[in-house]
Amino acid sequence: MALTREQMAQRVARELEDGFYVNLGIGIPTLVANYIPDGIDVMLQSENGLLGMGRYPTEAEVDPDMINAGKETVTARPGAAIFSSAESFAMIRGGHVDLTVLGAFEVDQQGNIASWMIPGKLIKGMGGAMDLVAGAENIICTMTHASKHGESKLLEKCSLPLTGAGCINRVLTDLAYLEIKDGAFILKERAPGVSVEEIVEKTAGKLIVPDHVPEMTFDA
Amino acid sequence: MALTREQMAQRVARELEDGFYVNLGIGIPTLVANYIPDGIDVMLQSENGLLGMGRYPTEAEVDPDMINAGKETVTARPGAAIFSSAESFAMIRGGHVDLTVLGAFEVDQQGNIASWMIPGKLIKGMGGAMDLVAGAENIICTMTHASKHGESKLLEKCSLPLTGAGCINRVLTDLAYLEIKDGAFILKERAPGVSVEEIVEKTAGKLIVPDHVPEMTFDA
Amino acid sequence: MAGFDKRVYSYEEAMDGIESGMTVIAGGFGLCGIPENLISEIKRRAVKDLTIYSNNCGVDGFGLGLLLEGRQISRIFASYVGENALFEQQMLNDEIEVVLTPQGTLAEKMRAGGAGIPAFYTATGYGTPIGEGKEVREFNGRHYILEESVVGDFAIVKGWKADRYGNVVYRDTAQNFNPMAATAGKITVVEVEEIVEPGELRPDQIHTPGIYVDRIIQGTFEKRIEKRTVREG
Amino acid sequence: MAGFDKRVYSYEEAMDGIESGMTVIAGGFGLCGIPENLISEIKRRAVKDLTIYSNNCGVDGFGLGLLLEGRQISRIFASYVGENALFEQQMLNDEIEVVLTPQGTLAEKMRAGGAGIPAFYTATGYGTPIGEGKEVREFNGRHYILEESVVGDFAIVKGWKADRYGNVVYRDTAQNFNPMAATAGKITVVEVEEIVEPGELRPDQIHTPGIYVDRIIQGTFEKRIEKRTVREG
Repeated sequence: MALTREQMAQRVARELEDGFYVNLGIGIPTLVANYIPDGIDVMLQSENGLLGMGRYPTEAEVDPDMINAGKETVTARPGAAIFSSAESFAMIRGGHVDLTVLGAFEVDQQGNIASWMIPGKLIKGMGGAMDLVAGAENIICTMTHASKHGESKLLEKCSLPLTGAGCINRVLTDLAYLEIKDGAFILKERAPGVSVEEIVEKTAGKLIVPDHVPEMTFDA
Repeated sequence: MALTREQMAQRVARELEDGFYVNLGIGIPTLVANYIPDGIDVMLQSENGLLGMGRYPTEAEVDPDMINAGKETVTARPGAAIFSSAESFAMIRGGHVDLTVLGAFEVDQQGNIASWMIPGKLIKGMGGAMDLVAGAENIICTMTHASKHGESKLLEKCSLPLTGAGCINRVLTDLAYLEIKDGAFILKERAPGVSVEEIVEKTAGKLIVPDHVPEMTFDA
Repeated sequence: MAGFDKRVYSYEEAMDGIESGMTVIAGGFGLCGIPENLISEIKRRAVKDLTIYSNNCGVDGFGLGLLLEGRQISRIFASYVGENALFEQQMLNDEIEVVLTPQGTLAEKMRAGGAGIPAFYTATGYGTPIGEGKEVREFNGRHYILEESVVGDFAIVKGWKADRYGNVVYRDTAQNFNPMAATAGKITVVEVEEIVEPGELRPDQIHTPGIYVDRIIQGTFEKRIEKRTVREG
Repeated sequence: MAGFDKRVYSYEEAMDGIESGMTVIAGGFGLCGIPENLISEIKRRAVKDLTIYSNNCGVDGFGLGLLLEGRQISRIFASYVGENALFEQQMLNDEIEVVLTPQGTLAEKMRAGGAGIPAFYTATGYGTPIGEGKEVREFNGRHYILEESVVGDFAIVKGWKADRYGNVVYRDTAQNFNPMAATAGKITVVEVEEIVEPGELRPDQIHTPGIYVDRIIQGTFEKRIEKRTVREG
């Protein structure tokens, strides 16, 4: 069975380490915050200028001056820091964020990522995504493995305009967890009940399949 | 009679305008602060990171965390701002300072200035002077017109290593007040009792002498 | 001694001198910390053919969206413009030129403009459409593109508190692009919620030193919320 | 959950990992806001062949002057080094290489290094010995030179207050080069006068967000004054 959005978030959360500064993109990446393992503390960076993002506010706490990069009202945890967007992207561009999680339309075996623009469709803009992928050394892409029509999104070469070149090293899809290295995807784990064959079939880029590909496990 | 240091500071102070942000270099420029005309308020910028420098502290006010660019203990006036040296030079380099007054070894008719280095002598460093002359549109150089040996310091071309190229437009010496324009010094005022002939004689660079060169006046 | 008293008392005075064809740099992120009354005054004046630098372009009927209604913007540098139906329409009709600019690059272009740095290298956008036509250079084995900075005819800024000298502090995430915008205007106008006496703001806690600021006005603000997300109390 | 507790309790621990041949970026201006105890610890460790980025080099017997005594510095990037007889002697003997760097350029090199900007253009130094051998480029009819940024193996910083997450505030003009230095170390060590609880510092008033900081130590400081100038009380 393909992973649910929640399971994808859960699986990504296992990559968190105690003391990580993490930037979570919109969508599934945002859900990761709900699955931070016990005993691990991470500090969430929001690129508008907030380090130490807290929970959503209660109705009484709502403050128009306190939003996150998704423009949602949020709170700051004790010990947070708030700063300008120039400072925020100084820390992003300068490689100070330990882990970035973001969605994508396509990823290829060279670590290229396309996530912001589909020619012919309305272009909304890249926001901070290009800075994030250029600045982070440690990025996890979350995406479905293939489109609704069964077309692979893990490609030999991205077909859409890039967000960043050669910057992605880990991908979590609804079917598998993969690493990208030396021009190939390496299959590290598969979703429960998903066969290696299905993953091979739905991966258009070069895929290296080790002898043993463990199945992910999730608490019931 | 050549101007005293105090008279030079007094004369420079007449160039101040109400609402000017001013950076005063070490030496005679520093004295300018003592002669700010009545009815005029200026804000002194100190390049280590202080806008709104106040007077020297009283013995009781001395604070090692409050110094100026000359490393002297100072105070901040009400409404001062204190910031990093990067921010300080952002405002200097970005042309936000209205007037810079600094000393020099030599100035030439192209507006070049040499103020930081005499080859063969110990080099102490340029500090913020190169940023100041590159960033300000409005600079007054204060200097003696000629060396003790009578050698002019207002040259056709600076002989010493430059602090900045083509950036000086006004010079106040102990003998005269001059502007620099289109490759020439223009004699605007002379010190009380100093003849045009003496100034001509002590100016090695191209000098334009108008028909009438008023004498500076000072209160007794 | 009026020299450093930068207060003005009407929005008309605050935006005095703005003309069609000018470049305006605006603070704000989404609808948070936007100079809403200064924008309304630009709308009222009906100046046209503006070039705007702003992370977003407001929403229909609020913020910079107001200037879209008046067809006052001919070009905008922004990182994200997806909140606005009118915008979409003008873009599809080629009534407005959109120069999509990565958020960090946009912030740095303003900061560099104010700081007298005409251009800088960044890895952001290398190998993407954003890097096309821009100089590429390698430093320490990595590729970077050259980005130029910007200075606007006007910068419009929203602060929290200011003194009459123009020293400004911002509140929480309403800071965002405002401090950089404030440095990058030939004329910088800041509207704030409260004007305090000089000396009330701690000098080493000022976000925008007054040297960058030409006019200060105290206003009242709607502070519209774009996405109200709440949890159970 | 020790993840963000960056406190260390000895200066030995604070400077753990520093080795001969490393590059160290130091905050401070003159003797104001210098990380005096971290410098003393480097002296104690007797590591050699250091490259230092610092606006000044202390005075005889205090601040970075201590490292001169130990002949620990082989190269220094500084804007002004004229306060120090030992320095003069080592320079004349070619025991130390001095790369004089304009003060604003030095500050920006650190800031850019921390911000992932490998190089930037500045008018500062164009047409002077500082510009020799550097790329010159014209923007809008003016000449600029290309300056590269710096990242150090260590950054040593003096703050006023910090929380255990490494959020730091600086006091008055002791801020100077410290915030930029803090961003530009692979390992950034901050010594402060007081460590407070997370939440005690107002989030929007923090000068150095904790993400830049690896270690925090509370110390006591001599805070020597270089030029005591006073007026009658």
